[in-house]
Amino acid sequence: MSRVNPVNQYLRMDRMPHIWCSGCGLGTTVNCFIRAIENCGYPREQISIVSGIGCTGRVAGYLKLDSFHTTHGRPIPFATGLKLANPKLKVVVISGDGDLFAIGGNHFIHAARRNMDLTVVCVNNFTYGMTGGQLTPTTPIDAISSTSPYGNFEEPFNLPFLAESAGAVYVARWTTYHVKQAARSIREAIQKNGLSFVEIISPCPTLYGRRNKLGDGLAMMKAFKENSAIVNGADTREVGLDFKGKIVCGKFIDREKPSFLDMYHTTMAERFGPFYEPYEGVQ
Amino acid sequence: MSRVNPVNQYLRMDRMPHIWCSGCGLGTTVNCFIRAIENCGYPREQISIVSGIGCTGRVAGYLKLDSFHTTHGRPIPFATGLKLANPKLKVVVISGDGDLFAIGGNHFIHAARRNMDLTVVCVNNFTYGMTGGQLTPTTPIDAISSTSPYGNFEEPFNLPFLAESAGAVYVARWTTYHVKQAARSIREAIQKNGLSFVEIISPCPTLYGRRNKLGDGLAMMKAFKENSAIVNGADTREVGLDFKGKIVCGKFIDREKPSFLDMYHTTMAERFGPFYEPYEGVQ
Amino acid sequence: MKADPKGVLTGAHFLDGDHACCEGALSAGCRFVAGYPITPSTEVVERIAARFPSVGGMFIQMEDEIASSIAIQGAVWGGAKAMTVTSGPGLSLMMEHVGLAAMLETPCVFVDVQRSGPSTGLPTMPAQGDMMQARWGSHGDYEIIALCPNSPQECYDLTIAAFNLAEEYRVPVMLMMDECVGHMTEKVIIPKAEDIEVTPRRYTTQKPGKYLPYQAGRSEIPLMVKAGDGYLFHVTGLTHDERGYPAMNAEAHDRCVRRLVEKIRNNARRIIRLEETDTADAEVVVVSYGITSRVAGKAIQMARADGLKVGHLRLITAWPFPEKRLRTLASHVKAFVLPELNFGQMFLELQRVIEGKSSCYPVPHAGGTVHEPEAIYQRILYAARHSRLKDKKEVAR
Amino acid sequence: MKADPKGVLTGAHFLDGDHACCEGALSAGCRFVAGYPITPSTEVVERIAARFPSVGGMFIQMEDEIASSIAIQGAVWGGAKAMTVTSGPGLSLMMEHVGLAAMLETPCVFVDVQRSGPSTGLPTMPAQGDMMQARWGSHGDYEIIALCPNSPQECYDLTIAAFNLAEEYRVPVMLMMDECVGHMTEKVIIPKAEDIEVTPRRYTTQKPGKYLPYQAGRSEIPLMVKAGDGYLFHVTGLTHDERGYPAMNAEAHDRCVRRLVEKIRNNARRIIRLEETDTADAEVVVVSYGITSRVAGKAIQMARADGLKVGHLRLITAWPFPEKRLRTLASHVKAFVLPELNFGQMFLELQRVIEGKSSCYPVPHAGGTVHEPEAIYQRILYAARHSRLKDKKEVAR
Amino acid sequence: MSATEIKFAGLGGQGVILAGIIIGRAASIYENKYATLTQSFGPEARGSACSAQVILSDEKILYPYVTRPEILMALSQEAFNKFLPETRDNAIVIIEEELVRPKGLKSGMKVFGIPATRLAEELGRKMILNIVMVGFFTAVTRLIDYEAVKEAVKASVPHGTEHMNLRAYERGYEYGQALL
Amino acid sequence: MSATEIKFAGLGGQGVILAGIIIGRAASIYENKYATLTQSFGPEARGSACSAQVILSDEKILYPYVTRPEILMALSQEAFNKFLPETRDNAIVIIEEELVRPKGLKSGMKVFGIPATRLAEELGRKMILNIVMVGFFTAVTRLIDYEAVKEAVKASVPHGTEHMNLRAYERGYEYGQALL
Amino acid sequence: MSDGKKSRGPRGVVTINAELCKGCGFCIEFCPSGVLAFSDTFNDKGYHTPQAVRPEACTGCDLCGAYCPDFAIFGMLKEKVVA
Amino acid sequence: MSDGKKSRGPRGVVTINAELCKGCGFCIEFCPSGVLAFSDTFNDKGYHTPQAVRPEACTGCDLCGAYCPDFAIFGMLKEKVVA
Ligand SMILES: Cc1ncc(C[n+]2csc(CCOP(=O)(O)OP(=O)(O)O)c2C)c(N)n1
Ligand SMILES: Cc1ncc(C[n+]2csc(CCOP(=O)(O)OP(=O)(O)O)c2C)c(N)n1
Ligand code: SF4
Ligand code: SF4
Ligand code: SF4
Ligand code: SF4
Ligand code: SF4
Ligand code: SF4
Ligand SMILES: [Mg+2]
Ligand SMILES: [Mg+2]
Repeated sequence: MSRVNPVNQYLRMDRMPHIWCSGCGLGTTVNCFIRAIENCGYPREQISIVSGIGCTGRVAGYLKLDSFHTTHGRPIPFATGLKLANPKLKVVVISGDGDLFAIGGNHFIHAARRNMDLTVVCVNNFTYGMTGGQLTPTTPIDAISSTSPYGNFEEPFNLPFLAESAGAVYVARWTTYHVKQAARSIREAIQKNGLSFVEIISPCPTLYGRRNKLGDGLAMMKAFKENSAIVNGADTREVGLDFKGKIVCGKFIDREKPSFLDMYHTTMAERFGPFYEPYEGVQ
Repeated sequence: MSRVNPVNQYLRMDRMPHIWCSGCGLGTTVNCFIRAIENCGYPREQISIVSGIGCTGRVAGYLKLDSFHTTHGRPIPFATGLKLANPKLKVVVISGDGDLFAIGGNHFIHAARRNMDLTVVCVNNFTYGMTGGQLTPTTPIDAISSTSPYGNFEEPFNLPFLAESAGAVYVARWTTYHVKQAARSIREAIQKNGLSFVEIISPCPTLYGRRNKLGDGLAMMKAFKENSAIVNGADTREVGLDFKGKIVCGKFIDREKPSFLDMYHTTMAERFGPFYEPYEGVQ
Repeated sequence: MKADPKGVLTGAHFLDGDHACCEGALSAGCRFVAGYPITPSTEVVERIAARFPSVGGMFIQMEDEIASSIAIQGAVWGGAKAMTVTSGPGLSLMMEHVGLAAMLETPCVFVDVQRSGPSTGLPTMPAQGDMMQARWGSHGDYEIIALCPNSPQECYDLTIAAFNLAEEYRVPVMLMMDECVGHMTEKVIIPKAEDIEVTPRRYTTQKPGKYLPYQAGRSEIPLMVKAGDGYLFHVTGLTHDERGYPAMNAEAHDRCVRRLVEKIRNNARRIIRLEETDTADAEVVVVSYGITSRVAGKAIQMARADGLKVGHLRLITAWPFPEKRLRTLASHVKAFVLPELNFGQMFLELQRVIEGKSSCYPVPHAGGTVHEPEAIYQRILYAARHSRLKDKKEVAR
Repeated sequence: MKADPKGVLTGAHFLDGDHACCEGALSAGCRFVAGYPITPSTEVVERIAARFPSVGGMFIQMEDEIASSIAIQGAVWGGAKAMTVTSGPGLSLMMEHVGLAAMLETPCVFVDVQRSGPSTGLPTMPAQGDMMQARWGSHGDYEIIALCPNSPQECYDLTIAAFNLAEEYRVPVMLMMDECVGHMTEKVIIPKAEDIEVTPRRYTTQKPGKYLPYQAGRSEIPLMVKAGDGYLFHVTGLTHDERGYPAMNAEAHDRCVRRLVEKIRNNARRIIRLEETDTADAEVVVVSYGITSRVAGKAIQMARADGLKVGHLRLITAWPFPEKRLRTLASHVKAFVLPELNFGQMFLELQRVIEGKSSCYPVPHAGGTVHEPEAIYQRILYAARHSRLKDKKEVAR
Repeated sequence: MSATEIKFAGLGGQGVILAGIIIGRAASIYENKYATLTQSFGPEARGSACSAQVILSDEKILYPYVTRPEILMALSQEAFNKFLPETRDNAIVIIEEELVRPKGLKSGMKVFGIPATRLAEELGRKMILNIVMVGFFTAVTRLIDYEAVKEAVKASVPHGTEHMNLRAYERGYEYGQALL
Repeated sequence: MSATEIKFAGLGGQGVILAGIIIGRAASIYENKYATLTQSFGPEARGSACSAQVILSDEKILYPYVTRPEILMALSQEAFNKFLPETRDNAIVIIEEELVRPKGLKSGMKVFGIPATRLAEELGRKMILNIVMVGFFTAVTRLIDYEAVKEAVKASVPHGTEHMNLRAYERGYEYGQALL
Repeated sequence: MSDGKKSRGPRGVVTINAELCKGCGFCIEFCPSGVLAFSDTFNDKGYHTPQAVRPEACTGCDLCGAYCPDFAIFGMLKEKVVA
Repeated sequence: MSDGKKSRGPRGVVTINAELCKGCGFCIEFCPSGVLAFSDTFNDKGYHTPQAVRPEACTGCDLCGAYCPDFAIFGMLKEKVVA
């Protein structure tokens, strides 16, 4: 096989095959991400990727970029430090629903509040894949998980609504079925100033699909296709997810607000006047 | 002085005088709380109070109820365990803006998501009082604090909006000027099933007021009176706070959703049928 | 008190250590568990999630380990016996609340199914690298109790013991499992409920108004109350006096913290459990704990086959450390060998307490798997050959 | 390398320890601080918040200590020298990320201004209760370096030293201040920038493609790169190989973790700083650190006035512990006395390393204030009277 | 025999761990033996190779891991290839004969093959191939009593599926008996 | 004198800590003395009693706390009442004479009073009463050189307020001189 | 503190515990009936405390009590006081 | 993998790396031109892998590549392949 898949140059091929299961949507998400950065206008040397722990957390380890596999729930504050030390970087956090919204929820809402200059991609597979399929804050009501064996009875987060209320300037949701739209959204998110958020609904056939009789990865992808509706600009209040219900996709929020660094510059320039050297990172 | 203040019976008078500064709104908030529980329909033995760390955190120590002064940011999960172990209790969390929304933000949004049967009262004085007046996630833009000496440049949370998006069933905001309304709201919140949230805007003259040239406690109270507008049912999106701007008060959200325990009962009763003894706590 | 039959799965089972721990909790009367999934401890809470609803227990998966480690304390003050379950990274996050439990004297159990660290390390592989953390991981001075099971049966038994000790001393008890015992399946015998001894919570009999939450009396352990019973009591993580009120001065601090420390140190003899074999006339004593004690057992068999006089002292309680017993042994043993799945943790304690009276040799191991028995055997051999009986009488051969 | 004059406030100042620590960080080239307020460390970040913007530094108050302790690591991998500042309860929350820093070999500084614990304890009062936590608070095996200043001047000096050691060994360095030194104001002399030695980050000179993030070579310390320079490198808190890739087996784990431990243990001699006075012919040596060393100093003056031969060994570096030196001293000293503001932490290390060759006496103290010099003096007296020179030559009198 | 080391290996989803558990349970609960089962876990999510190791012994088992199995049961080629090298020279090797081609056997090894998948399918559920293998194992190794394993099968499978699983067990057992 | 222990006490907001800092700074930066200042902090928020303790010495200072002050400066009655008992029998006691009534003095004590608030108000800002006290302290204790303290005042007050503060310093100093 | 003198008398009574008072002035400002004003004297803590300058106007509404952060003042209906 | 045979030939070429494939079927399902189908053979990992059954229909749209979670397949415009 002499022809080489163009995505390979963005992958650490010396680590293939990856650990993800057959039919897992994570590889598809990685494809979307690679397509997003290919023509986002930033050279790859300038793009850093930060993940937490989980199946999704492994994304950082497969992408051939400066990439950081941190601790469970903490990729956003790591990314915050990275970005602030070197504002020239485009820092993208890719992590799982559990990582970003269970243990890591506080960091997300604070980064959104501050409008920190980061892109956060949450791969929402409705479960903790890596640890064996437990309940997450996105598991729909009634879904079975290894820690909700009688069906989940905790209301899940509506992530886009939460993201908006916390302050994100760009909020979109797609499924792994929507490869083109997802790639475009991630690109737009990266180009955005401030905190941008993209939720990618993704199949975890092994631990979520099988247990909930949703079939294999392909069956789940087909369900995404059939059950999704694209409503750009939808009110985020209305886009909560049910078990097997409609998945509203689209770009929900795209607004302009000065980012953390913008605000920092304005404040300090005003205060120090000519004595303020615009902060351009620590070097 | 033989006539005794009726609130005294709810206070640990052996600890008076309290540590709060002259003109601090915390004592006023305690008054509102006492008036709220006086006729809420629950005997005081059944009401537990949980605080985190901060000037507000000291509330638990002055109230003569079963009262818990926990760790910084963690009163909500403590209260969760307490409530679940003994669902007959009415558990009220009273803590500060920093405690509940800086370090403790994640616990709040998760308790709201689960619709945990708790009342959360946040005394928002726009600063960390106890540690000397630092920036909090509610400090308005441009306000000075000891860690934002050049004026705050981080967007603060809009707490009612955040509470709604996370799932709270009751959301209200008052200032310490609104003693009657605040007392009524806290009472309603306690009577509510699920997670109820009341934000009380309160003066910290010593560390917030003085630094920001807002005068003493009385001046701040007068400003609350003049700058506030009561808009019951206001869209929470619209109630964010600016430095010296309008303070929209009122009851914003009052909706019905099964609480965590309701959902638990329904799920288990369905699953175990007659074998399920309704969970009534551990005793 | 005898165990509540509801929840006691009497019989012989083929269970892994994680599941056995769940059953131990049920037998001990635990009815509240808050946890957050983490390999290799997840199976404990998974079984609990399935088992609790039908026996009147409550399991909640919290948003993180911090929340879990304080939710259990809320539950305890609400009247429950409660535990949380985690592994190293989670335990690191719980450290503030281990300190809180020590300070509030909240009886509760922390289960740590150890995996290889530091940091994320090897999540699915065994280690014993959290032993010092269990003792010292929170800030300030305090004491805890830590137990080390070496089989699924002991995961069951020591979970009960952990709850009992927690109640007896009002202290957080750490059950230091490891990936190997957690994921190993063996026969576990669960006795009849009436054969299981369970320590009940010690509640005050005093009336509200009289009762002082931290009045300890001679036993050093104050009696408890729970929320809702009309005591209108207060507790705080601040330094406090007997009323439970903050007391902000050095004298109060001394009184408050000294008792926290001494109630364990002074009762060490009653708390400590050891398993000793052939130590009486041993030249070399192997000190071990947890899964490593079994590997060491094999190495000792090998060494004895060579005719060496090797004793075995197994720490069932790692903390408090059996200082006295080891010092006594040191007076007639040539050498100690201490294998563990870390680069030397309990070994430091051993070295400290024997005060140079015997030689002592660590057998460190990074973890990721257990020792080769051969490695421990070689160390025993070395110890036997190179150590001399110092200024003590030669033991009879 | 010499310090960057920008940020060096050359001159004599009357500063408290917290503020001096801020100036030390500036002198050391620290340009990124993430923190969360906590008494008694808050003044450090308050000064930083005021000072950083005008010298090209970035301060961010994070949502909690967990975020702070990893934000600094992101900043380091972005090229900054970075630190975070906290006190006990915050340090407990940072423990997972102390382990991460150890595992990623992120050079960074954790400042702990100790207050009295456990739990919330006495927030505004001094203690030295986090010494063992600093060493052992995270899960798994790792090593750190810990320094103990005893004056505002040393808060300045040792902050620089902390950054330098962090860079040299790629290890988290803990600056163990306490409320007393933090809030005490004294003269602090800040040298000229050209007189301040600063260890620069050691970056690779290899080309992208060739460079392996965890290839250590003989020095045991791998060279770094930073994000944005085209290396397209990967780092992970999982056990990893030289490429920085996860390597999930026991052999890789041994290689990975052994080096983390050995790079400190093997270099202990170069890392350790002590201050010794009159130990050569001492009968009793007082071992102390931090604020207690000054109180001990006064007690020693009292004892010497009585004609006793008392030496003083002050630990400037608490971790790694000066094992060798103390063992040597033990061979001719009758007794050691170790006062500290806790119920015995570094004392355990002392007891361990001297292996019974001398007597040793703790002078424990709950904290909340410092010792009465009298208490230490009495202990010295007791030690001098009750200890015998064991099987060692009497030192010349 | 005082201790026997056994490896059960295959793909995730084939039920090899359960096979090991049944054998362990049979020995330790329904016979008077000691049994220790360990698994190797990896971060690699399910779907790839997985294995259980069982030690059976008349004495208390100390060291819990299997290092040199005397019996290897392999349900996939990958598993067979991976574990054959560490298997003892005189081992018993039990394979699903349509999934595994036994190449590279050492001379002293005894191989027993069974088309367990097909047999399971004949019984109505491909999923129970592991129980067929358990029956086969019981027959060809003669390590544990037929009845003990039967009890263990009953105790180990989901409620309501006992009947089908026992048929699978018997089918495998018969197939094994016939080979001997 | 080799070491002098001094206590500065009053209410939060009166600037007693700054007074202590100025004296400490004067001694350690502008003279060749050693000075150590400590404060007692409490959870009690500002507005209540606060104090600074300063030790001045010709030698390095080891033990940093003041146990038995030889000089007490008290700006509030509460502070005076609280700290008088621990003050040495032969101490110098310096008070704001309109805020403090010096009851319960021990016989050997020397008391110096100044209406610092009024003097400060006369100078235009009540807030600078602490600097008036510093001047007074300098005059009556003669511990530190006039110029050294003056430099320390300059270095310790906010930019732009030096002039006013120096006037306050001088006013206090003169008042003290006049008393001697 | 003072009770009214008029024959119908005031409907309410206000009670002040000067020792607890920190002089914030809330009660004075927010008393709807203008009953209160600062007194000239200081309490032990050094705060000016309120006094009832128009006791006869007191309605016993207890707004002063609701506002007082130091639990140092409260109003009551006169009938209750007597009862 | 196969190139077209017809004179105008296909616009695109699809390339399959069977060793990486985990047989999820995404590519087959979502190829808009119906180019792909499962082959009968297993790869080493035991998965059925796709093959181009209608290579001439391939447009080189690379949707297969975008969907493939295992980076095992991709499509390209023929001109690019040649170039
Ligand atoms: C502090 C800590 N707690 C728990 C874990 C265990 N853990 C690892 S991954 C994970 C969940 C991951 O879920 P998610 O983020 O949804 O990722 P997925 O695997 O589903 O892609 C958990 C709980 C951990 N590594 N560290
Ligand atoms: C883990 C931890 N971090 C930090 C602190 C220090 N701390 C105590 S109170 C407080 C802030 C309190 O602010 P807020 O909740 O707004 O209460 P307020 O004092 O303003 O009423 C902080 C940061 C602590 N006690 N514990
Ligand atoms: S467990 Fe789920 S999320 Fe993880 S790799 Fe497998 S399918 Fe993907
Ligand atoms: S510091 Fe602020 S919040 Fe705290 S008691 Fe004083 S006024 Fe109230
Ligand atoms: S409201 Fe209370 S504290 Fe304030 S002035 Fe009135 S009585 Fe005093
Ligand atoms: S009770 Fe009402 S009317 Fe009377 S003093 Fe108080 S606020 Fe005024
Ligand atoms: S999408 Fe990829 S992994 Fe799935 S069948 Fe096609 S080539 Fe194979
Ligand atoms: S490139 Fe397009 S048309 Fe060709 S096989 Fe792939 S998906 Fe089908
Ligand atoms: Mg997930
Ligand atoms: Mg606040």
